[in-house]
Amino acid sequence: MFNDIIVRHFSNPTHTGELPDASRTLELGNPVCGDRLRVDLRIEGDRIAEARYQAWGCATSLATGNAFCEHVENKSLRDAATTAPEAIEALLGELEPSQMHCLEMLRSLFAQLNASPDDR
Amino acid sequence: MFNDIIVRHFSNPTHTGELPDASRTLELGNPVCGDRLRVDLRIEGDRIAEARYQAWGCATSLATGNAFCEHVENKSLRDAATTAPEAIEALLGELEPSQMHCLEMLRSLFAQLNASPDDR
Amino acid sequence: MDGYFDFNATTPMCAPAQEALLNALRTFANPSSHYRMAKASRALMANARAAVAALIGADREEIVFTSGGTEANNWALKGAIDALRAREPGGECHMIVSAIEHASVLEVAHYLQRYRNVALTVVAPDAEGLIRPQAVIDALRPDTRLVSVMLANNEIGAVQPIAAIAEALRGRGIHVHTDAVQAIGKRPVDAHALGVDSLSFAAHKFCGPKGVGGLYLRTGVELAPLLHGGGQERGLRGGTEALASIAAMGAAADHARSDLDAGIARMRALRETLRDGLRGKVANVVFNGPAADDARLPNTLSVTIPGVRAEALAAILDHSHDMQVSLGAACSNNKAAALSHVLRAIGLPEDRIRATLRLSLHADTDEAAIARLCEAIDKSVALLDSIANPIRKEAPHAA
Amino acid sequence: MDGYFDFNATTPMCAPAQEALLNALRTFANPSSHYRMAKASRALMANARAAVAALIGADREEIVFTSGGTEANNWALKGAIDALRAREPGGECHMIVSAIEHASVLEVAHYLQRYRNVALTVVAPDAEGLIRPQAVIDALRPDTRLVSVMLANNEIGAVQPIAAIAEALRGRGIHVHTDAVQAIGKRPVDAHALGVDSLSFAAHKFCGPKGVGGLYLRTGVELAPLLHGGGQERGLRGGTEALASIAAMGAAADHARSDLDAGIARMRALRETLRDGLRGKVANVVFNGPAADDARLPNTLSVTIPGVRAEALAAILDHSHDMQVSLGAACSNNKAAALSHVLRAIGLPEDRIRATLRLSLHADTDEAAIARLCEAIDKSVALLDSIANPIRKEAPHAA
Ligand SMILES: Cc1ncc(COP(=O)(O)O)c(C=O)c1O
Ligand SMILES: Cc1ncc(COP(=O)(O)O)c(C=O)c1O
Repeated sequence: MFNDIIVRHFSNPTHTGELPDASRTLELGNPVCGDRLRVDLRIEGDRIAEARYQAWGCATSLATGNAFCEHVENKSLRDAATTAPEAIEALLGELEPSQMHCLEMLRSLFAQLNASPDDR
Repeated sequence: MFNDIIVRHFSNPTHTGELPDASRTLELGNPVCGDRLRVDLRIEGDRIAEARYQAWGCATSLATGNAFCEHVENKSLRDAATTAPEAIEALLGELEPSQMHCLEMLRSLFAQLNASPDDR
Repeated sequence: MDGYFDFNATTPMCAPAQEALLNALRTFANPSSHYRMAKASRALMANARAAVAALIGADREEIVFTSGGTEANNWALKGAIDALRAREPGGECHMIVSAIEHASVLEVAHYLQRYRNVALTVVAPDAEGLIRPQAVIDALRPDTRLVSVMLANNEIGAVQPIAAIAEALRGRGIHVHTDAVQAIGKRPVDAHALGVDSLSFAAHKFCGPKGVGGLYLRTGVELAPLLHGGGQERGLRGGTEALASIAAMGAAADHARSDLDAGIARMRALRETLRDGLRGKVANVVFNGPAADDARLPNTLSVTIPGVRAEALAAILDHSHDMQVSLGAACSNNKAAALSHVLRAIGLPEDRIRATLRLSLHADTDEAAIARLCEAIDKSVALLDSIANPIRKEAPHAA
Repeated sequence: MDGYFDFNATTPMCAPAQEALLNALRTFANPSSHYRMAKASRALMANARAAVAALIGADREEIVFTSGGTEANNWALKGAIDALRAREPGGECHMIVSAIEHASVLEVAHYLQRYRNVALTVVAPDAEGLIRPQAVIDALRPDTRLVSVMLANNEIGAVQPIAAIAEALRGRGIHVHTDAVQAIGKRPVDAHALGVDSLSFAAHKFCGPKGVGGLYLRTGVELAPLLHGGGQERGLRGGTEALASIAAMGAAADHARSDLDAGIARMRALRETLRDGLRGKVANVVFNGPAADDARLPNTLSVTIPGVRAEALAAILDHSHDMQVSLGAACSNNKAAALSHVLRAIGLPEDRIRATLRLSLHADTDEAAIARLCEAIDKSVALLDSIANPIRKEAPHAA
């Protein structure tokens, strides 16, 4: 079962799509279940002006993409990248054991954001 | 469970008691369960003028005593003693397996009646 | 219902249980389904689990629902042996049960002995029907792995010293099971305080529906499933959950708990009234079971009326007075003629066993109904005496 | 309820079953009790037994009530082995089950293999999900004593050639069991004509209550009890009878039988409407299971939508359209991530399995509801496509 946050994100996704002029792209795959997630970011100066995602996977992993984009859009890169661990957890609400891998995916997105672009 | 005939006989027995002036007494005991049954008959000429029983045992065996007395009273000794096997069975109605020993008791009473008094 | 004195056999559903059953009809999705509709089913299960846990002094996670006391007993015994065999394949293994257990324990013990290579010791009670802890200790062997002694006996109401038995067995690697089917709702039951590994219960003995019950399984205790299947009850007991029955059991548990202390006091008073009434009316009446009040169920009287055939007495009570009483265990009368193994175990001779009735009350049994029962027994005994007179006196007495 | 398309998981109780349940609340005495009050309980049991027997083409004495399909399956398998071991202690023994059995058969088979020294062969279905009789014959060994193949599969609706299998095994001293839980109420079932030794059923799959069912046991067939106890069900299955649930099951059986032929025709028509609707709306949709109509349940569609994650699709159907569908067996989702063993057995690759939904209908499902379901699936697939585009195309396909 899904908590309300997850439900809102997967049933009414607000940030789906690609950004042809993306400044950065974050990408994730889960080799076990085949989930895939890609986030395009358009960065203007220090600011994430736009964030869009594409996802293929379970409902929670779709929600993860939307939750991430919603959170980082319109934030400074630094603020976004330094989101506190508790805040990251809060983005998806309470998860069931079978959904915990999506929190891992979310953390991984933040970790990628945190790494300097050159590390990619 | 008891059929209606059995119920009538054990819950409203009509022929209980002893006959101090009995002409004949029939007697039965079941060594396994300890049931005991005794029937006193007062015979006038060829006629069973009075039949009374005492019984100690299960409800069906109490009913057996009453059913026997009711049946033989006011019959000629010959008529009573030659009661047809089907009529004997009918006296107790339909029985459950656990009650069949009472039919045996009933048959045994008729057999005793049939035997000449001197055989006793 | 006014003449029903067989509440140890089964009870009618209390009003809250009936209501819960009706309400649950709308909640039909499988609790394990992934869609939202299943939330109501899970909530229903969780509430029932909490209610039952509260009634028997357990944590919720320690409750596994079953189809009743019989399944719970079968499972506890077979599951303990299977779990053991999984740990120690082919090891020697010994179990102990009391001689006055319900058929659903005794027959399983004999099954395990016959088919599963488990050595069995059956421990006798004393003349009051009590299993002394020392008797269990004396029966121990180095390979004893399972002990099952009931909390309260269904026929004579003897309440066993389970806490002392469990205490004595602690730390020896023995699974200690107790069949609490008859105790629940009739005395406070605290699974944790008893210190047992598993404990059986059945809803229909505390005014819930028939065909549902459960097993308390102490946290950390291993038990192999008896019903393997779709992963329900955390994999411990397969089978689609009996939602409506479980909801009703939960409501019955809440109801039983809310009225427990007061109910026990009422039962005890009623039973004393009944006992005094019978003593006053029926010559030579004898009561079986423990003398001490706290070693007896408050609602149960095992009554011997020497010289009277209880079977005939019960038949007359039924047909002439519309009263329902029992002759030994309600659960063992497929062999209509079998003598109660419990009464035999406490040493009653055959003629006394045949002269014994079980009267079991409910907390809401009417005082007037008790008076009518005494009256009816008096009259029926008189009727039987008049039929039996004088040959009963000639009947051989084994006593 | 209008969006419920998961009738193979469980059904709501039909009105006659609900009524019977309510009426039965007044009938509470144990059927085995000696007093008159028990007559009503026995009558209730007898009526329910007759109704169930009529529904499955059995004699009344061949029906034994259980707590459901899981218990019936566990019992049939364990009971057959125990009966065998009683006759031939220590003998070698082999059993055969199909790979697409319900967990309550498969897990028992593995239990018997592991703990009871029974050799096990698991027979695979063909790509349509059918177990060919020859496949069973090929698996036979001289010591084969037990074969269990289900009558109808819960996930793909494949109806197995049980009569032919039983025929081929006749006279070899093999207990032939079939799990008919999913077939009953969805096709005519005649236990005698099938020629099996035992057959399982569960009330909640044909609009009766959850937590009750039974086993057909052919006259003369020996089965050791699984639940030992108080002699109920002629000593075959201990436990106080679940009176109210059994009464409701009887009413559900009567209801199912009265509407069987018409109901099947309605289900089939609805399923065809659904299939056509999906074909029209959803590109590349694939239907799993047998092609031949008489080898399929009339109410079941196993639908693969390649490239779509069924889990996400089901979540959107649930949350945005209030529709309930299943992803493989409802009974095996304690391991939420487990791939259906049935879909694997018919050779579906992992990505196809993750793209598969099960839609199961009721005879009274509304035509309009079918149309809404097609519409909702269409919309939801489009939404998922828009989220996945274009990375789904890049996803590696195992097929
Ligand atoms: C084919 C099959 N067999 C057995 C069962 C189990 O029956 P129950 O749900 O009564 O435990 C089910 C239902 O889940 C089933 O679909
Ligand atoms: C002591 C005891 N244990 C177990 C049982 C069996 O429980 P159930 O009736 O739920 O099968 C009973 C009831 O008959 C009982 O009295």
